[in-house]
Amino acid sequence: MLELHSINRKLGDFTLADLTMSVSKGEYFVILGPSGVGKTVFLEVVAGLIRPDSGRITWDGADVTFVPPERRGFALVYQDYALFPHLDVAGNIAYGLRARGFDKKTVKNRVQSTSELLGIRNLLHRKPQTLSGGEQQRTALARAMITEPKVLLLDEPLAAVDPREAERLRRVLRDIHQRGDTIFLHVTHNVDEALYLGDKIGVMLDGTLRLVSTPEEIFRSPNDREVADFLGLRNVIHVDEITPDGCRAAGVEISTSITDGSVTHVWIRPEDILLSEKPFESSARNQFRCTVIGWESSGRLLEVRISVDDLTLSALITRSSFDDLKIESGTVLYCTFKSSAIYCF
Amino acid sequence: MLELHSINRKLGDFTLADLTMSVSKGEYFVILGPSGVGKTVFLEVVAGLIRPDSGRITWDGADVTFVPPERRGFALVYQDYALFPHLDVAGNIAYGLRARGFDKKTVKNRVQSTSELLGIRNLLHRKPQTLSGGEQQRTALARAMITEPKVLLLDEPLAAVDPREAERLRRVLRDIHQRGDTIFLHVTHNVDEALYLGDKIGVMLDGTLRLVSTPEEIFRSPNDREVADFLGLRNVIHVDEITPDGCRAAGVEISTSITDGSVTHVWIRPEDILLSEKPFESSARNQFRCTVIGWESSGRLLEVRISVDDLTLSALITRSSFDDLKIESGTVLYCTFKSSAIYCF
Amino acid sequence: MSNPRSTKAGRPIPWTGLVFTLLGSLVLLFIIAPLAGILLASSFGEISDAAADEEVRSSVSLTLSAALMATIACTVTGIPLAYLLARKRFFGRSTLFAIIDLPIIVPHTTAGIALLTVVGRDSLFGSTFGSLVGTAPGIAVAMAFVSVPFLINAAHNGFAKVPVHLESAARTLGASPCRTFFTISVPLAWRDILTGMIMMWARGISEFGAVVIIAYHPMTTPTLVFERFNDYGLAHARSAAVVLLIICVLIFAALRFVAKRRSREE
Amino acid sequence: MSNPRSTKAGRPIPWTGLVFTLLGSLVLLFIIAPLAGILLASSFGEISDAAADEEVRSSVSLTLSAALMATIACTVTGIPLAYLLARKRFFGRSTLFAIIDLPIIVPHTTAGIALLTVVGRDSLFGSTFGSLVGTAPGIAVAMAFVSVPFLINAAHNGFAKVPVHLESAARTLGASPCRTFFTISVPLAWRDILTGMIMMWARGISEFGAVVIIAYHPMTTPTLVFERFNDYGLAHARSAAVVLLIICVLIFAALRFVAKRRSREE
Repeated sequence: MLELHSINRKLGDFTLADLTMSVSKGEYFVILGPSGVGKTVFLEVVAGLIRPDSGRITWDGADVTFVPPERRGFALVYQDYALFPHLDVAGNIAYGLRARGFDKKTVKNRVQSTSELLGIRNLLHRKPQTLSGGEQQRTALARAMITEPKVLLLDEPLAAVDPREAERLRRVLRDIHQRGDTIFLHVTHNVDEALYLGDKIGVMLDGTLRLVSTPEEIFRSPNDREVADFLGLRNVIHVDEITPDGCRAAGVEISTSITDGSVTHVWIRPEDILLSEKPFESSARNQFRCTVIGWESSGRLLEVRISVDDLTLSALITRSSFDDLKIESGTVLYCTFKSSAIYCF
Repeated sequence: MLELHSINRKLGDFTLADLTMSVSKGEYFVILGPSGVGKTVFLEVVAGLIRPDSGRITWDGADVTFVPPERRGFALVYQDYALFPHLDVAGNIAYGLRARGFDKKTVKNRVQSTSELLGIRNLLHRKPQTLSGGEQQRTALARAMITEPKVLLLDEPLAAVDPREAERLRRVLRDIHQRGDTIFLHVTHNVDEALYLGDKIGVMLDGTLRLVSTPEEIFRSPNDREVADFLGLRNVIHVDEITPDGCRAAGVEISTSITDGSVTHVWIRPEDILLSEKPFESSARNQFRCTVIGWESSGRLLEVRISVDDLTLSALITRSSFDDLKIESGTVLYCTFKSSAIYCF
Repeated sequence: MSNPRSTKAGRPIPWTGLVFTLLGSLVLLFIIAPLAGILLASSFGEISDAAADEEVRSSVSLTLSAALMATIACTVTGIPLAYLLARKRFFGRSTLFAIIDLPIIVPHTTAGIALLTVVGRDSLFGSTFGSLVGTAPGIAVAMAFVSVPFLINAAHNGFAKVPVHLESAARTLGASPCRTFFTISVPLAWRDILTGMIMMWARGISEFGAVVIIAYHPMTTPTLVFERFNDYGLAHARSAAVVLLIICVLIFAALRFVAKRRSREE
Repeated sequence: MSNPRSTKAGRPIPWTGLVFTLLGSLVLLFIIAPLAGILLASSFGEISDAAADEEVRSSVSLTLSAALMATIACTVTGIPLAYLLARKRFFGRSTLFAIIDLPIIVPHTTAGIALLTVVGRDSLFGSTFGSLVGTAPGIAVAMAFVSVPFLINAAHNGFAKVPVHLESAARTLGASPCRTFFTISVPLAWRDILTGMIMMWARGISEFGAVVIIAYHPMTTPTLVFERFNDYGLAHARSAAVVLLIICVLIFAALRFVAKRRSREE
């Protein structure tokens, strides 16, 4: 188990402040946060390349804070891959084993099997600068995995490759993670990536860990408004009053199953808001008459902004629904959402 | 009107091959293509910084192929913004006017109004390196727009900023575009960005323009399989046979309104495939019994893979639907899609 | 750290770092010791006497001004060359770099002899405009020849660090190539250009071998030091040597300070 | 291009480029003309006579070997220093850079006098190990002093270009700092290190002022050229000067070629 205890580190403008976290063996832990220098510093602290100003790092209870990186066994894969340009792919992959003094035959066999695993066996004699981004990333992963690290530290591993290649690499990461009990500690600014890969997700803002959660839970309990903003949650509504049946916000009565009096915000996923021309018959739902204010393309879907009295909401609908509903600015529709689709914090 | 006639240019590994296109005044034209060097070369050719090996560039019919960049009036905003680090924000914005010999008072007034327009008036005395990515991008846009260019060339303008800031900047781009009749020629690898901003979208693969279309049309007629792959279309199905009622693919009869015998592929948006526990009553739709093979998180939605006989399809559903349908591997469901939701090429 | 053994506190001893620091200190000591030695060996009285010596004073002013002339002349011609080398790719470019470095590796007395063949009495130049042998301009030419690579190389490095994007952006904003050069390229490469000019000036001041061949008289300070060492021995040469050394170090320190300040402001 | 006027074909004339090329050619001509002049002025017979001259031969071999010794000794101590300067940030770092550049700006005869104070008859070193005045090691010391900055600066540039990420990655893969230095840093900086060694060797060979103060005899070629010029005039000095010039240029060209090849292979 990897544990960080109250790690502090100041580096230029950036500060890691009182960072405490623990990761179990075999866990895929994703640190999610906005782009910036901080996340690389965090990984370099864990790897032992940067000393924390204070705090301790332990592995299975043993203090490793001052163990130099080469004896810590935490391999770091940089965003720019950091492949050695003077060595070919095979030389890059073999580097860690050679440094550990393995004999030539063992090195050769393990380079073969690891490159096989990552689908780069046909590239072994190429120089890194001749590879595509995805191939470089696979090489960097092979080079790190061959040393059988206790922890694999990944710095935005999918940020610099094509969207399609990123999708393939996500699967590769998941597959190699499932093959052993190496901890994967992956930092990214990409929410989708975090949801897809993480067993646990930690949200890091301003050098502090603001929330640790699972992909299933993270959208239900974003903890505070800043985290919610970072996660790109729409329809976050400030609650004016808690009522027996739910709550009141901007003059609209919403029926929810909230029982906690300390709730200050509720939110609804735009894709959970249904729009229709006529009222739905179902009585169990929140149902309101609404007016279309505008819409925008949001990837393959459309985001329609509607107003219910003083409340503005966003609903996500398909292009066919958009056509069916004959939406224009000012169109009057009915919107509805289940009580169970309302989350609060 | 900006026209490119059979432009060819080889630069290292990259080739612009026989590129012909025309953009009308006031049009927002987005060139969509995978990441790589090519798109910057393309913009530099248009700007006059790189000479084409052959071909002509005309503006309103006049040949400008050999007009040097400073007299062409096509401003280029690089992906890395290319702000002048030795000048403050005001100095950067004023650069183009000073180069044209405007008097001090005019320069000052126009810097004020342009910085106001882009929301950076409070940053005028800051040095570029102290700004955030978004602020740098706004400065770069102000610096280009103040010269009232005939064409604004944008090289992946949103790629290097935070997702949230990118969203804000998209609106800024749309707003400043709508204020005048400057042509915006914007290159990106981001499909969403292209759909949101473009009046027209050109798909560029391997240095050639493969498709020019509108955002509404682009998914209906992706032209060829490579373009479809690049656009990330799912559920692209090879047609075995055209039947009187539609077509047959992988043993499944699909009812469509296809009349064209040359169709080779059909495709259905994953979000247009509906899943339900019981058969729908509607008879006008394609409806099949299907088995769940697996699912994956796809942003805030879930992508469920289902099989209909030998055909594998992806359907995009919300998390609440997922819970309602009690989906597990092997669950038997009904899937349906409208004939009008089927596109072909 | 190459063979880390843990201390009590659990912090390994950085062996590699220690060995590197030790070896590095040796070479620093090798540079500092002679300079410290000559300063310590000279009393204040000796130095102030030498500074008051008319022969020393006129040699110093000749040395400084000849080197300055050489630097200014080469700035006008060398900076454009450095810019072209940083921006254009053409056949023979790497040969040009080699040619620019030639004066560094040409033995100094050989350089002097070579210059005599072009500016001496019997040369085309000498017979047309008059020989430069034994004149201040001749000394400046000798200094320029041996020191111009420092200026060109530094300026080239400076220009190479300026992203081409910035110049391209300036062009699309309406600036001519000339305007772009003076408002973007030069300001951004300024620190390196200034450093190159300082180095060139200092290198010109330091030259002896090429200068002494072109002109034993009028006498530059390095030549004066050599003459006094030959005629009167170490003690007499030392005081003049120290005077020039102090001037060189002061100029060098002051201008480096300016170069640093400027770059910090930017 | 600064004031573009269109030609018939519609292509503007690149004025700025033309002016720059013209100015740049002037400075190139200034470097090439004297060297071409001295070569053209010497007949093949003169050169081969000089090459056969026993005095010239022994001076050349002394010059080359002393400069080589100086280069090797400084490589061992200078490379670690260059690496530390490229990687560590510490108080006084910029002062160290200034100290390393000092030998370039110290006037050569002054450098010779300064070295006499530490390796001469009356110095601590001289009275313990014996004076180096008038010996080959003394010549090597003088050469090392004036030329070591070239090696350190070039190696520093080389190391500075190696991304720290690569070294960090190697460390996390299990390589000690020492192993990382020899398997990552040095191979990637190798071209610059080799260039620095060549420059240092060549600069050592070229030195006259500092060497002549430490040792008039045994005689290096630059000293021999100076003596012949003084005693017999230009014609006699020229043939010896050309022999050394040719050797220097050949070594320089050959080693630059090797450095270039290596970097292309990588």
